[in-house]
Amino acid sequence: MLKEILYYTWGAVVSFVLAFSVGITYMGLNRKVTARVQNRIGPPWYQNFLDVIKLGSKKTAIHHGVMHHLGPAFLMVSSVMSLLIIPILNNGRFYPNLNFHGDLIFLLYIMTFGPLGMALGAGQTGNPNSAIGVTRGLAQMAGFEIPWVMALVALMIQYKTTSIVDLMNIQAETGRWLMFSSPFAFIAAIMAMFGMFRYSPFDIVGAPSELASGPMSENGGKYLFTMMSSGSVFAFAKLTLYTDLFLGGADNLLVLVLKTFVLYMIPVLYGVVNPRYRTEQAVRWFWGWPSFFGLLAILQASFF
Amino acid sequence: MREKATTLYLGPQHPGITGNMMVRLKVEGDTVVKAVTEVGYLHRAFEKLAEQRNWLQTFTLMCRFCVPEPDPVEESYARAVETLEGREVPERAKYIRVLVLELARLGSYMLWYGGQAGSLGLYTIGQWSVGDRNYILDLFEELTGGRVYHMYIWPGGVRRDLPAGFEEKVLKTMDYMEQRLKDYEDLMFDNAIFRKRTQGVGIIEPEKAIEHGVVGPPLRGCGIKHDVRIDEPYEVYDKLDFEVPTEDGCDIWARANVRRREMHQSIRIIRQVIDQMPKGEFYNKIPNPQKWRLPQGDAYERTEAIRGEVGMYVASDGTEKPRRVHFRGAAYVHAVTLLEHVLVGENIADVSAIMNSLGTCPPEIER
Amino acid sequence: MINDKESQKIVDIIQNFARKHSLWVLAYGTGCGAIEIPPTMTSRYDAERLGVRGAATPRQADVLLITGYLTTKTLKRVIRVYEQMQDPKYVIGFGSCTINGGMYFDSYNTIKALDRYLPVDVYINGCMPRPEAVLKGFAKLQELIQAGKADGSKKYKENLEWYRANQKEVIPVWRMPEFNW
Amino acid sequence: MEELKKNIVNKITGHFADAAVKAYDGNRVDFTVKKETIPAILFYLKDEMGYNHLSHISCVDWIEEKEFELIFILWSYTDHIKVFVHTRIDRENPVMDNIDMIWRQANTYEREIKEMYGIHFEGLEAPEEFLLEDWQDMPPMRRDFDTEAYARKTFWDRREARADAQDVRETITKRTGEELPDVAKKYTR
Repeated sequence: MLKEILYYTWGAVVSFVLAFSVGITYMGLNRKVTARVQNRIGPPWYQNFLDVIKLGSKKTAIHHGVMHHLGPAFLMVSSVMSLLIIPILNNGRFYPNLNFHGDLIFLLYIMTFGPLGMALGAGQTGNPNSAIGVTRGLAQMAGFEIPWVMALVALMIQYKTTSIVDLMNIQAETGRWLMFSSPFAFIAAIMAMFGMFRYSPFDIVGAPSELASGPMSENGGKYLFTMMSSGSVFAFAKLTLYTDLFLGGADNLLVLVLKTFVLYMIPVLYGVVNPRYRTEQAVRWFWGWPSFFGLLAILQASFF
Repeated sequence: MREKATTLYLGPQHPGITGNMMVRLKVEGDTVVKAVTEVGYLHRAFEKLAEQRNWLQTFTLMCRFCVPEPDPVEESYARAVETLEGREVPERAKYIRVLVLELARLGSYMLWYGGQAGSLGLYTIGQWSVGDRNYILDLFEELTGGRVYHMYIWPGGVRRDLPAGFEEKVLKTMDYMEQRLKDYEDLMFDNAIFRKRTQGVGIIEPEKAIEHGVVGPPLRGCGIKHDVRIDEPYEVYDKLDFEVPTEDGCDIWARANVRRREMHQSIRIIRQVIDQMPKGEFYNKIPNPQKWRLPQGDAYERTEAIRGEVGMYVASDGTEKPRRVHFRGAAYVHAVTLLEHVLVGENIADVSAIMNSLGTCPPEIER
Repeated sequence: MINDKESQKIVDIIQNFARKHSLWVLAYGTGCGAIEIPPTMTSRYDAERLGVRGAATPRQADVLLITGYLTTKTLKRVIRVYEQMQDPKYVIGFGSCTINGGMYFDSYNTIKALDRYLPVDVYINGCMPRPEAVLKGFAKLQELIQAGKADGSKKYKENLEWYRANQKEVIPVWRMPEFNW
Repeated sequence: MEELKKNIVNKITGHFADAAVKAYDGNRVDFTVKKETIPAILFYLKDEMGYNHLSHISCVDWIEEKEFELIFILWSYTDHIKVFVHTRIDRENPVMDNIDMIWRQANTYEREIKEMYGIHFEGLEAPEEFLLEDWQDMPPMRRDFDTEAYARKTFWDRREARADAQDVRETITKRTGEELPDVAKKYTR
């Protein structure tokens, strides 16, 4: 029993470290790629590691109340929970994660838990930029959650399972990735991903020229450290989830990194050449074509 | 009853503000119901300092009035002093002045590209255009010795003649700029999201524009063709062939298009100036500046900058020092009463973009 | 283990290395020197390759760039902004006018010596300083941080009374909290 | 151009008996009127003559004559003529009519002139402060306000040049190999 607990804990730690380092590297590569598009050399790929260490080593003397302290913690909890549920490699080859039947539904809830906690925390700072940023974030979440849930529901209906591992096994057995066997769900999910990653044109939450940095306005030093690390973990978790669901999972870490990186570059490169939407335009966008594809996916799943 | 409106302070420390100023916004939901501009963060009392200095020393203060585009201010001052004194300017100096003014216009429009696109979240354009602006600043550096503050156009002419081979360099840079402008336009004006964000936003009706004294590209964006360069031609603009573009949209999109087309006209003017550049003197020498007395009287001269007309009112009491030097900035009109009028009813997401499209330049307001 | 001197030294080295290579500059153009910040940040000079990057709010920023003259009205805001920033924080005085008033020596509205009101770590002279000079200033700040000498905020806390007295001398009506951090 | 100028001069002098005309070459016409006439003449110029662009309002302090001079500069988009309207007001009791109902932007100019010269505009609706904050001295743009004395009193004196320079002298001596003068040694660390 004790051995099993230790094994699981160790697995959690290892997957956290992996997710953290890969996520932070991706963010650094994002900056590098953006810089190259913009005719610059750009920072080194490890720049975000330095940023995170620096933020963590800053003295932090901001006090706005208990919820404000807990906001970044909620974010972290949400990211780590989602990471623990999402299987990292096929056939449980990596350290075991806590997957179970119905985890896809649980994931839908836990992924929105963090932003909600953050919203409470940002609300308590009393900074109008934070408050407006939070309302924008929630509005945008209401936008992209619809195609995202539709895509997942379509998968659940089509394969009659609510477990991620089952979906991965189906792909492994048939040898066909779900992105080909249920293409509409894949398109809807990818479009929802633009909103999840909050890169341009959907960076309306922390739009600098409008709201300073939105919900993070009052968070510096260690708060920002927590948020940045949870953001990188969450990014990796989401990318892994997409790989698991649509790209047939990965047999080893190298394949995983490759697949997630390709996925990650989609919103990044789209964002470099686009200005940002207004809030209502963004929501309308998500409720337009992405939701239509989601609907098609559900129809396909129900009738074919 | 509880008040529904929140107060949002846009500035003075805010990434979206166009300099060191503040706009206090009352917002209901996402809509601005009241806007109040607060300025004065950059008040250096130039006009007071000008009264302490002689006519030539005042000239070094002039370029610092508006930081993004200092040359039209120098030009206004130089011309006002020349009008007051009745001093002739050599023909070559006039051409060089036009060359410098148009290069400055091009450079400031590059900066504007960055600001306008950056305010809407398209940072790539800003990185490109502000980077390419350095090529124009290089030309300025060779000509005047300074990147930002040139102190070049002074009463009586210009400070230096063109260096050898300068014309070819300018033409080469213009060829490069023309290529690059095409890239910017492809990325910015062909973008559906940019179009969606700017069309129908920040509307100034033509009647309101006249009433508020709007000048420059915002006025031309309302379909009213007014440009100091054609209405009251100064230097050699009446000998040059160029168009003044107008648009009918009255919104940010229209103003952006006016500016986009004006950049091409600038390049055209620069090519003509280089082509027609006469030989001869470049400076009508002023007497010893310590004893340089201007006749009593006053003068007011205007120049077209990228934000609109800028003017310089100069009054002399017959001594070595000016009695009054008063600068009229385009942003002085745009950023206070007009901005307060335009922002009402707009979305807070668009405030920064509207400010950029009006060309608010705080140092010019506060001086 | 963590509190002994040897391991503290190692931690310091790592911290200083990270701090040195990650300077977030507060996006506050206090004066005309702000015009050379966009060229410094964009493609030709590209300060981001040195880890210099803009930060939107004072809570997230490390470096406060005082870009030129400060009017008394701005000084008030700058003090608040500075005190809202989190330790360790650095101030770079930018342009001649922060050093001795520059060409505004007889202006009634601008302060003359910045270090009387805020602790300055690095001065960059010139009017305007070119982007190369700005980068040199950042390099100098990095040197100071590496050596552990960029202790402006510590100086400010220790000599708070002196700084406060100077600040109140030029700000006639003090409507700010005494401690902002 | 000359005809247009003649036309406006005739019309204005016909309507406003107190308007003194000063002729200039080029596209400039000057009128000097009493301060009571200002709103009327500006209204007339804007509505009847088409001078609908207020380009500038300036103020000059003629302290020797104990008067402020206000200058309104108008521009016509159709005639392309600059019209200057001058008026003089008493320096001891500077009161002026507000004209921001004619042009909205006049509000900004009046706020500044009020703050900088202490001229009271009757009926001006605007916040008290414009450029200055908590200003407690006399309006600073008046001629009798000594800005240098104020700066010396309020702020520190200018430092002596290079007195606090960090290593400038040392660097120079190292480069040139010269000995530091005794005066300078005092200042180098």
